[in-house]
Amino acid sequence: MKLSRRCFLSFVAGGAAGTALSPLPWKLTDDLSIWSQNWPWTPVPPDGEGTYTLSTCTLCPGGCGISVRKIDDRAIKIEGAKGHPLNDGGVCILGLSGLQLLYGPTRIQAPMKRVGDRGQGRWQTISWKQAIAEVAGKLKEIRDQGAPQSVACIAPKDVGTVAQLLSRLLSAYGSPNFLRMPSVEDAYEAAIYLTQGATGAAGVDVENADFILSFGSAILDGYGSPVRMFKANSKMKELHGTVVQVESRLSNTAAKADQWLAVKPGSEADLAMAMANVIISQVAFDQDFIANKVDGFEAFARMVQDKYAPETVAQKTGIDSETISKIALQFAAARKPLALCGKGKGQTPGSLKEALAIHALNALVGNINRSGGVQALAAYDYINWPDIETDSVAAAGLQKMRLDGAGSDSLPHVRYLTHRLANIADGVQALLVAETNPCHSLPDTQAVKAAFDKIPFVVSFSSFMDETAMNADLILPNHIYLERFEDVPVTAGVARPTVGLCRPIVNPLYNTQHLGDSIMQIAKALGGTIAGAFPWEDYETCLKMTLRDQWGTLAKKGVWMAPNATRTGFETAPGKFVMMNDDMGAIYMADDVALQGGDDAYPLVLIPYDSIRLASRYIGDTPFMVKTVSDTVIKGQHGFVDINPETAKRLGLADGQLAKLTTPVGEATVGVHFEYGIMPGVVAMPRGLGHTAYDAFLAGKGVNVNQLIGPVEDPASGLDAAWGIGAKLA
Amino acid sequence: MDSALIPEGVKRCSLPKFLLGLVVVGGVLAVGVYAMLECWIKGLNVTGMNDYYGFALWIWADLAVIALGGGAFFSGLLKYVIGKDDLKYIINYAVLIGFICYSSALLILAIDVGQPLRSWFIFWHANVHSMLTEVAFCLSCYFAVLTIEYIPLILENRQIDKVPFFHNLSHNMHGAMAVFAATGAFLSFFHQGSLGGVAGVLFGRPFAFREHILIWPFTFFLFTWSAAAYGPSFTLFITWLTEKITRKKLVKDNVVYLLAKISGWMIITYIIAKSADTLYWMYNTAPAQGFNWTFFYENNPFYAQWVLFAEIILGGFVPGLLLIIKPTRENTFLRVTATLLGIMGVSLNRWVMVLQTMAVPVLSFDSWAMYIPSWQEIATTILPVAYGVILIMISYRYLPIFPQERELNPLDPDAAESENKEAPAADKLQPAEA
Amino acid sequence: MFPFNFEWVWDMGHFVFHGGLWYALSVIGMGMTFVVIKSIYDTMQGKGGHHH
Amino acid sequence: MKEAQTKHRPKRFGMAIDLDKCTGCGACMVACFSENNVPFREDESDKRRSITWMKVYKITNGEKFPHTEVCYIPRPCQHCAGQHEGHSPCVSVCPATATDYSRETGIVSQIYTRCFGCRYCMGACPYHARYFNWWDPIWPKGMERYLSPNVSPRMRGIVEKCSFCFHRYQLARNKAFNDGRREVEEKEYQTACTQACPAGAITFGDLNNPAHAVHQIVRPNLHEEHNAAGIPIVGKAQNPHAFRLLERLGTNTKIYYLSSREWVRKAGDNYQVQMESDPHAADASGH
Repeated sequence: MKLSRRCFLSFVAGGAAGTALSPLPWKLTDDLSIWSQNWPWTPVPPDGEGTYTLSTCTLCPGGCGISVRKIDDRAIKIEGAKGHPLNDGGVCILGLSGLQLLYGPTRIQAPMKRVGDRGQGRWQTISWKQAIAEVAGKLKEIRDQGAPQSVACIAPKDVGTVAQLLSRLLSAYGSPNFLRMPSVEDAYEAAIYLTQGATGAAGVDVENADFILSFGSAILDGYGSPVRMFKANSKMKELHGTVVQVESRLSNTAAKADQWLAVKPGSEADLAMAMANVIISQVAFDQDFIANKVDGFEAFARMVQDKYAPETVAQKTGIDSETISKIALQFAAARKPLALCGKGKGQTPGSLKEALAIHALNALVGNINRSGGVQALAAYDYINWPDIETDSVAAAGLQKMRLDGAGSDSLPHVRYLTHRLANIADGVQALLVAETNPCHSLPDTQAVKAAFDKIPFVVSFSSFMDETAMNADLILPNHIYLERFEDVPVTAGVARPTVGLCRPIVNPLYNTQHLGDSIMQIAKALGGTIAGAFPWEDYETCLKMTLRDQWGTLAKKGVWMAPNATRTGFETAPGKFVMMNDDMGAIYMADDVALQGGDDAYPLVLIPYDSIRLASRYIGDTPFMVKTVSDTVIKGQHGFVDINPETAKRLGLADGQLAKLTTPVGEATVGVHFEYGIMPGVVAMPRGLGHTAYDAFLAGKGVNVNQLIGPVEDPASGLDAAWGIGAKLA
Repeated sequence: MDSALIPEGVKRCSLPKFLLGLVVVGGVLAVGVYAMLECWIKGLNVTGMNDYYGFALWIWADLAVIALGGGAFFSGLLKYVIGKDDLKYIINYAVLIGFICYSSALLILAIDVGQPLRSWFIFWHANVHSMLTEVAFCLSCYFAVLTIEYIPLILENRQIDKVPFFHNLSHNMHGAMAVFAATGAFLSFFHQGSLGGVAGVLFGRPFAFREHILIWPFTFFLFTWSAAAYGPSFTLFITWLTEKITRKKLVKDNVVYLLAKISGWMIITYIIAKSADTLYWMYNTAPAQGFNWTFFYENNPFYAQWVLFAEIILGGFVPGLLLIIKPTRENTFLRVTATLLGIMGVSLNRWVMVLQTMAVPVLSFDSWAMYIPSWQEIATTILPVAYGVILIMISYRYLPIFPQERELNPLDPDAAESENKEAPAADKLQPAEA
Repeated sequence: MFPFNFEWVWDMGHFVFHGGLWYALSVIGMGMTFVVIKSIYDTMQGKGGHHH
Repeated sequence: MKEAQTKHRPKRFGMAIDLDKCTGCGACMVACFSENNVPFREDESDKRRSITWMKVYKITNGEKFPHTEVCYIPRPCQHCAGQHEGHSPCVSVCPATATDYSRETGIVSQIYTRCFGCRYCMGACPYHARYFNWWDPIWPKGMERYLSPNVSPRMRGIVEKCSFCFHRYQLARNKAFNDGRREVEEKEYQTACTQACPAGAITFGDLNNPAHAVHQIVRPNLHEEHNAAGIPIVGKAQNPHAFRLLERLGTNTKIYYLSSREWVRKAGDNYQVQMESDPHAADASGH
């Protein structure tokens, strides 16, 4: 007993000492640390040969040049293309995170056919052959019923080969119902047409302006070609130019502006008129331009003097007459003054009256068709395809009125009224959706969803499983911009026609197909004159033939910009800039855009605001972008509204608390964020949140402001001019 | 059944009751171990810490237990180096408590670091300018010393002692103990100090930053001093608690009074120095960095000037005075109260030096950062307490921790019974200890 | 920790710090070695046997 | 912190960020994320656990409507030189020499495989420029394809921070070496944030090199001066619009900010206390 214990204890002690002295524990310690430095579940990116490829970003209308860094066949970084006329090396937060879209989890990887109910998300993968056949079959069926006009198509733009192929398909097929997503371009084009007689977008020469008077345009949050605007703003700082921001909320643009005019939302047109009044009565306008190049000045002058005296407007705008006069005179006194139109990123058209009034300011200072001013952008005329032979069915269909009523006798000044989708659904038997997400980005989401439910056949060409794709019957996924060729003509306010070339950086990752090819294949499947309208064997051939002249430049530089051709003269009847005539008189006399729910039931005004950190068009916010969003905008799943602390306290709301936001259109639970930089009585909510589709990095975060705001038509033009909506927060 | 292992001439409760006690405390321990494993397997995201609170509850616990464990090195210093021989009657327990505190500290650190498997890099790639390096080295060295001081105690177990080699080993270790104790004191001086330095050198953190003497900020000396001052108080408190729980007198009053008196004087002198340091910081150091001292105690839901009162007056001057004034010192209630206040004071000091330092906004546009520990952090912080209780239970049962116990508690037949009656109660009380 | 670790520098900081460290370590190490050897020796001398 | 053997004049890479130009668009943050393989999670709204080497702060003058003003302050690692060169708040405390100050470039490095996650450096950094990997970095299936081989993804449990895109410096240096040049051109080495900034608000370069734009903008005083508290200040900007964050702590950072607005310049440091002989001295308004 004693012996054994002795042995035992000595054995234990000896054993312990022995092990400690042996190399074993030390080797083990070392190996463990080395293992901890090479955990197999922490990725090690493979190295390889590095290259850069020039291309063009299509994630927003900006058309920036990008330079993509690759390691072997992996794209690893997107940078701005140096020397590009629009963004010269700069790049925005969305452009930077494009690779998260390319390699992201929400890509649609093959053509799909709905098997469950709409929006249920139950799909069956099908072959391209079958996908094309199904679309063509359905279109043929509709055509055979003699109702080709009941096929509509929504696209983000109407310029460029892909958009043109789409509308060409509709024309050959026999439908006038090509719809372009709403934007301030709708209003600008109308204003340009009325005043200058030119068709086409407005080009603003911000680079050469020295005084920018922005009526709520988010110069620093994605307006126009965003990086170009950033650069212009920085140049203004360097040259000590002046930026005046007219807005009811201290947006980034307002925060960086030299002066922030906190105007009551919705009264911008009046402010512009009052400023015109001041400029005219002080004879501060460009007398030479007015005398020789303007028609209808007296009538215009009379109107503003009768109706828009600063003193009367002060009340309505909340800006005292002294300030109005001061800014107006500063504007007129500037060397290159420039008034900008279009709220936020310019995703809503706004009222035509407002656009005309602001454009009139530019005319008063003679800042039309000259450097540092506004001009009608020369149309993109590089697409010269043979005329379409239309058969009898097509001819008949094309005779029909557009379903949205744009261009009709009652609404002659506008080309698209896409916000009316909700009302015209009954007339639509098939809807083709190309690179847009109307189910999220059109106002009054519920109504749009209801419209989709009415439309029997919806085809989405989306590359991502967005809200609209979720509500489609067929998805024919397009390559994303990093996998395809495409010409990118820029209309977003550029002063000179600019075409970028989007080209494949990587081979298509999935079983997707170029939208251009899908269109041609559908046409070919439909046969007859429709097939005949598409003489090319595939999209790439079509593109190269179309661009024959510029192809060389584009392939080399990635971008082509028209030589500086400022227009001279005006295509109007009097050959002058028309400041006032009967049409415009009617527009100026038309009622203001009413505020929906502007009564006691809704004591507050909800306005949407745009942030460059929140993608709010077709593309959803990337994980990287969401990561940069402040916790006063999104916290957990909750979205926050900005409200002035005084208003909030009056309503008994505490900073950070949750509350119910109700408008005539809908209601939502939101977080309350105190912000002194917002007008009392106003609550602001960002665009681009509240997605139900996409992945967990974006879905379910915040509220889609379009659920709470519906379209309000401008009595003069029919365009959606909603700038806010009555709201209740409790 | 285990009577053969129990020291001769002392009475212990029956094995089942002892085991029951172990199970109760073991339960708490188990929860702690589970939380520890979560921290290791899932990572530190299970804690309440964030990028503003890289240091939090755990670091506080480390600083606190090491301060309280300071009783070991200081008593050792007093006995073996300065020659206060009476302390030999309590030194064993001081060593045991120290051993528990330091092993706990090391365990907590092992949970606290993000990469425990490479934590030895702190030695291998040592940056000698870092206070934490100094802490790591001295801490582990001193832990070795404590182990060396604890081993002979284990060897004195009745059965082990029968092995001649172990008997000799224990005897010889006692012989050489002065050397080890001296080395221990030397090491302790530095690691206690460098623990203070950890906060004091943060010149980016105006709340913690202090002026330097040579390379050492004032807090370096204050921490050593406070550990030497409050450590013995903790030893005394635990001893008192053990006596309460075992219903026995284990250490003679004169020994207790002696240690209490020394602790008292150390506390008083420390708190005077601490007050001077605080005033200098309020009116020189902080303003030089652009802060009014009041700023650190405003505009936040928790830290206000009560902290200063609680730490310096309530946890400093009060216990100090109670312990140096003979009548109050020799009044058990007041003495124990004093030690308790002291423990509170030094723990609060360690708390603010870590957590308030992290909470204070330094960038003018930043805001106060508050912090709530997760249950895993709390469980892993209680874990060492349970472990300590268990080690004390075992050591007390099988080792002659208290040399005076036999003399103070002569065995008489009928005492045995009463022991057995009390024992269960004692076991249940155990978890409350330490 | 050792001169062959690449961050080692022969400067005052390292002298003082590692000086103190290695001093403490060697005291502990030698102390224990001495104690253990002496104990072994004593045991072989037959000391500490059945002293009671 | 050891002396680097360097033949040529030591560089002091640094930045001048024009806050008048900065629009708070966040491009710098995302440029940094994608350049440096920064991970992301489903919920990044807990900003105190969200890894953002470059972080854009939004500050306000605290005035009521309509006098409210807002300014954005992009905050990369400030690459502090410390009170005596190399004694950065974080470098001086790292126990395992996992973060180091290069006397050749002035860049504060972080060795991920060396760091064992004690987080002392985070406690030491008053700018909160250091981030801990609370979670394993996980990329959605397929997304790891965009990871750059130039920057190793970090493992859980360690600290990471802005490196001034040091890998770009290495690449540029190799290129220069292959071209038989000893010096890297100013334009050859630019950080990802500088390159991406659409407003051109960031200027990056060698503060020691009078030919570099950043030097010309900042005009750093290369002689050491002592502030009211006797703390050595190195490289104080002589451009009256330039300031550094918490300059008076003596962190001697290499990120300079430019603003024409006084309240913004004031927000760069703390003025709870009136300090004579301090140019900025004034009340603490704007906090």
